[in-house]
Amino acid sequence: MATAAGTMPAVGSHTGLWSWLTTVDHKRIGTLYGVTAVLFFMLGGLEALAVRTQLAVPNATVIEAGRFNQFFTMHALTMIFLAVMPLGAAFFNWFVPLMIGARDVAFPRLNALSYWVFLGGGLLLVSSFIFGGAPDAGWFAYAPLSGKTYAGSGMDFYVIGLLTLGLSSLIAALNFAVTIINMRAPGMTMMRLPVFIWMTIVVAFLLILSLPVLTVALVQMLFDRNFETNFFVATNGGDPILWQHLFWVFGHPEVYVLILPSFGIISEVLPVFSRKPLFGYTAIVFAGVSIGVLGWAVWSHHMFTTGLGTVPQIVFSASTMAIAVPTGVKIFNWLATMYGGNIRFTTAMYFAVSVIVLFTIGGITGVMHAVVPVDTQQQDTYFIVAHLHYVLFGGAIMGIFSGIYYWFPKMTGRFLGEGLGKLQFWLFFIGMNLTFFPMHFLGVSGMPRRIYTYDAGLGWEMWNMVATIGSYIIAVGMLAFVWNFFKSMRKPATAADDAWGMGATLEWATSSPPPEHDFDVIPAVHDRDPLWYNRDHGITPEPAPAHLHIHMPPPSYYPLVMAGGVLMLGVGVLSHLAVTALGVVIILYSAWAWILEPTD
Amino acid sequence: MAAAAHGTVHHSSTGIDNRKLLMWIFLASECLFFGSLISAYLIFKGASLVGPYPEEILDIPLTSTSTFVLLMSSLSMVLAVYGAEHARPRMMKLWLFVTVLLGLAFLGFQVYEFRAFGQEGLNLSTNQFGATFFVLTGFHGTHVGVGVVILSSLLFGSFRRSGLGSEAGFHVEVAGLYWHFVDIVWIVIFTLIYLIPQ
Amino acid sequence: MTSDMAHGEAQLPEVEHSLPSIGPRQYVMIGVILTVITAIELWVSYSSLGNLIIPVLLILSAVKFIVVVAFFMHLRFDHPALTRFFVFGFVLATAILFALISLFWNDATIIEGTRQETVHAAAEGGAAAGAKLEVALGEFHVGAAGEAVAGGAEFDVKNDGAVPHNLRVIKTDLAPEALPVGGGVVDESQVEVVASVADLAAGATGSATATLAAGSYVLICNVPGHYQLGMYAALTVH
Amino acid sequence: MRSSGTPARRLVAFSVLLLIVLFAVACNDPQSTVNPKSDNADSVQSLYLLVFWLGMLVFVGVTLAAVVFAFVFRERPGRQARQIHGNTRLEILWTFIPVVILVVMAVPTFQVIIDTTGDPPSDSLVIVATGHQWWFEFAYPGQGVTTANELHIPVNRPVSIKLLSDDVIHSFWVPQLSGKTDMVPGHENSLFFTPNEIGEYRGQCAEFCGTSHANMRFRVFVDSQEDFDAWVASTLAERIEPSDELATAGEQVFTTSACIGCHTVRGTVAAARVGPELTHFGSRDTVASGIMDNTPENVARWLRDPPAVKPGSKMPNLNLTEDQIQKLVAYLESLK
Repeated sequence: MATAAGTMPAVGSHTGLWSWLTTVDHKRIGTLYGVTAVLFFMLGGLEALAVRTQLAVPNATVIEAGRFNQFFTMHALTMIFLAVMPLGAAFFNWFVPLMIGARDVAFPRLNALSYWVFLGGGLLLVSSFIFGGAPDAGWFAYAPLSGKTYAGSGMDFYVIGLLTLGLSSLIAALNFAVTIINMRAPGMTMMRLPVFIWMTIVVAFLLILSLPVLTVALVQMLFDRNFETNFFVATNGGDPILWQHLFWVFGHPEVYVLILPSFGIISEVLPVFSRKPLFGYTAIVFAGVSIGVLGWAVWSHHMFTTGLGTVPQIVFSASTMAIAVPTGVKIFNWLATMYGGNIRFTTAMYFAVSVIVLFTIGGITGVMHAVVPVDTQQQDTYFIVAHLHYVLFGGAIMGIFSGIYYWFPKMTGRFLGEGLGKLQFWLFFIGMNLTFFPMHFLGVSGMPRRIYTYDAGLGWEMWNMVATIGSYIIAVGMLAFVWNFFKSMRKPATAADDAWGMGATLEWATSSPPPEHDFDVIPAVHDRDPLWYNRDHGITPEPAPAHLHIHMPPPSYYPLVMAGGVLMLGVGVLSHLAVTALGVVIILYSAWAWILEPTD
Repeated sequence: MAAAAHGTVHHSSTGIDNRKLLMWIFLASECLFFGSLISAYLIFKGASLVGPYPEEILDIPLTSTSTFVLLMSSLSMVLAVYGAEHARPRMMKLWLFVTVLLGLAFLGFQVYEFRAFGQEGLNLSTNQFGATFFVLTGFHGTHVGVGVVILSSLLFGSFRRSGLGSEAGFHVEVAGLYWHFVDIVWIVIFTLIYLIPQ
Repeated sequence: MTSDMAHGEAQLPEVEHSLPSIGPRQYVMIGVILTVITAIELWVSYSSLGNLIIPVLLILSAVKFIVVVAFFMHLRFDHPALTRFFVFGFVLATAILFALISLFWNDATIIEGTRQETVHAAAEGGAAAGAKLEVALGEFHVGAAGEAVAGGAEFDVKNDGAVPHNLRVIKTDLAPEALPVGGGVVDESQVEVVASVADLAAGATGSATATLAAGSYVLICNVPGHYQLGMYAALTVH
Repeated sequence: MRSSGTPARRLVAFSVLLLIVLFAVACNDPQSTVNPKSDNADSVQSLYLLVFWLGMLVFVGVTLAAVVFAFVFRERPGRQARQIHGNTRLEILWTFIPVVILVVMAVPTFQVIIDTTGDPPSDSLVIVATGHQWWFEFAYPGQGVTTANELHIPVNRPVSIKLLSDDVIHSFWVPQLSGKTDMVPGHENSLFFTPNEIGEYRGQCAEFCGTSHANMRFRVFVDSQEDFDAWVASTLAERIEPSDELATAGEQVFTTSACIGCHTVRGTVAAARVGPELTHFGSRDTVASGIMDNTPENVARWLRDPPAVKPGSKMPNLNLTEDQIQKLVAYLESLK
């Protein structure tokens, strides 16, 4: 429909490396996030394969103990901070402005900055493999094992890497919060926001309010490791439990940061392919918000075995159980959305329906862990590993792939192949169940997590072998996706504006892929499902005026420069003070230039 | 400083300027940051195994003076904002200048205090009081330092030919929000660390 | 944000920038009030209000906090959404702070000595500063001089061992190895404990003061089982 | 429509059945969490069964609904989707039902929490367990006994275990006797239970504690009171003086080498407490914190290069000659 003709004065080129390095376009930044995150996802997958290969048979000697510890630590860090979170960010970047009817995010250059800082932090974290070994104290890095007495330089990379990634997430979250609150199209009231946008704003606030707590914990660890403080050193008056509390005050909201984008995605996919409105919109929104609020009151359920005492155990047990109520509401409403529909089973829908079932399994085992005495048997066993993967793979990753298949035509103008897509779905679905379901049995049979070896004769052999086979099936599924991606990208862009022919939300009102300014005319919103309302009320979109005079922010390389400065700041802490000083100078210079740079 | 977005800067769904909204949400985030640092201080209160202990070393009259200085800088800041918003650039410049001076004076007090504590044998690694105190007040001091840099930039910028441009009011107001926040954090720190008896 | 904006290039409402209705005079007045409150706080902290000091100080600083936020930061005159965001962050931070403090302050598992409040307090409150008696605790023995003179005494205790130990100074005529035992520990209700130091972690130090009368004393560690393993020493006071 | 629903239901029924069978199989494994042998583990087990069945109910319901809806409401030519936005009564109902389920779970949960935390029974046998990288030390203050990696307790008497750590966080876990509790530096946690069946139980450290976390295992022997008393008596005794020539030579090697820097053998000069006490090493069933049986071959393998057996081991490779190793093995195995 719309072309960008007459829109843009020739400000630099629109192709080539330089255009990507200096872009402030939310869609391009979303693409950068997405591609980077998928690459990190595959790296994290390789780490997982290494771990699973070692555990396939008892007393295996594929990788040695120290390496194994680095692999499972980095697997978690990579998947959480470098894959699932940025995949969420990729969708936020692409679809927040499109779904609320805006031309860009509130702060386009900050948006670019958050990506470049993320990339720097991610590379820094991964580079630890080359410089003296990766972090090896587990992703929650319990003191004192993560302290200078017991852990090598990998943990310094952990601290600096997470601080850098936290900065990136904070900037992005602030940006999205302001964008959603302030940049909505006329008529787009808060209670008309798509559920995906509601989940985005909940995630944004969770990050905004939880990251500072992690920052404080990381700073304390940094000081303990490098400046001889004793925050977590018991013999000198400190307390290792403080780290656990601060970490999980961040860590539990973080779990919702990982899962809520996926909830948002399937809340878009299910109604569209069922061809009926989301059942109980208000309930789903309030359930999401109350999960976000209650999420602050449950962190100690990660610490039931640390000797909390009777009263805290009861309090945190009760609050954790309470969270099951809004979660249940969501699941039942999704099911009710399918009920009475005319469901078209595209690959996106396959993934979305599987999320309902798989997340339910993860949710039920989650409630089991709220039952403290049961948790003391399951904590730190493979039962927990099964639980968290049903939530993060069955919930988050399957939901994200649902979103990829659903929005791919909008992002690229091309459909991903449905045949290969369904192949990937079944490989993922079967593979993940083969991998993670037996882990319940392993946990019940008493297999602790994070062990690099085990003896024969404990009843763990068969299920470990099954889990390892399953993990390779997932890997094959991922190859199917990569193949599908490249195959589709070689085809011409033919997708219509409303690629599936039944889109409800504003992103389907513009071309596929959208022009740089998103909408020729900002659409007006009259209802929760604006396009269905327009269809039913015979409202046709406003024709594009003959002469568009839309100023989009010009490209800028200062975000890249400033991110370089931030990276040097971090590298300096790991190496030499002079590098830090140079980083500060670069940040100050780029900040000054940033402010003076014309934006019109 | 916040980046200015494209042409729709002056339009918003709520009627709030994007930058101001950003700053307020950021300040909510900062509440959690300082809340965690203060929690660590209170958790380890009385947990020091060796001296110097806080009651032996805290100089309340001195810190009261520096607290007063920071409080007055909030007053001068709000006057600078008034000047900026009422198109009185001279008033704005004067009070920005005063605010920067008061901010620097506060930092001077803090440097003096840190050095004095160092001479009495208290540093980061001495005991839990040292670790929590220096990290908490050190991060607060860093915030003051960043504030001084921001306000100085505004002051320098206001001497350019175009001044701070047509949006001077917003720029100074948003910077002021940050500055006042740093002040209210100190109100809490001063009460909890210095005034409440050990 | 009405729905009749469907036609033409849709416009979002203008950013309102209504200025607060107070001026420099009021700001200065507020500054004076803040200064006065600070002065009152200072006076309170030196006063003898006893238990009231902490609540009074907290209320006064809360007043200052609110005044700065409401007037200097214009929150009173600004969009209510801003208040909501900030208050949510502030309340959440406060709630977490209280939760963490109550979790740690009520944690019965913390081994005293690694987190010594009592040691510090005892050293402060030691009125009868007299002779210093050094006591070294180890597995499983109590090392101390066997004699002392009557009067005020301060026991400086160091745990040289690898596991936690404590110290009880017991005035008794029983033989050091013949104290009444029950449940793995010396039954402290059946003997006269004149001074004690709570559990000390490995390497930690502590102290306690007592006024010693002439007679026989026994120094023991009363961590379960340690007494039976030989952690006792006789002390004769002349 | 009806015909497409039935296979789905059958599929779900089959998978549920399979699931239950598989869980049942897990019961007989040596380190099983669902084969309780103490009062504490019993009460956990009853709770577990409750939440398992409640969870199964929800799982079956949701899965059945998802699969059935997926078959029944799939795209058909001419079908119109029903345009419903919600149903308040239904939504209140399915908010309320989970609340009821959770209350049913919460009440016994809180009761068991109260029962299994707090103060142990006053007649408990007190044991101080200390976690080290990567082995467990067990001290019986009332008996004056210290041992490593093999815990002996009498049947049908409450045991109260104080949990300490010497370095990093470990976790004390014997699945058949009790849920785990962490050993945290600077904290004294505790755990109590009454074993109700004589037998040998497996335990393992359950909190990641560094390189050889996987190799930090231990055994618990629940003995009859007589056997326990006999064990205490024999363990209290000083070491048995080596009788044969090889063992005597072994003691010579032991007391003149680096061994005494870390270990204790009562009755000799060796009195250090860095590593496990070895006074009655020969009477233990396992070596190297429960990772291998106590056989002369395994002990020799251990002495040849400890870090090769247990990566990261604090006991270094002492570069002993084969001759020294043979003597030490003979000596250590004689320490019954």
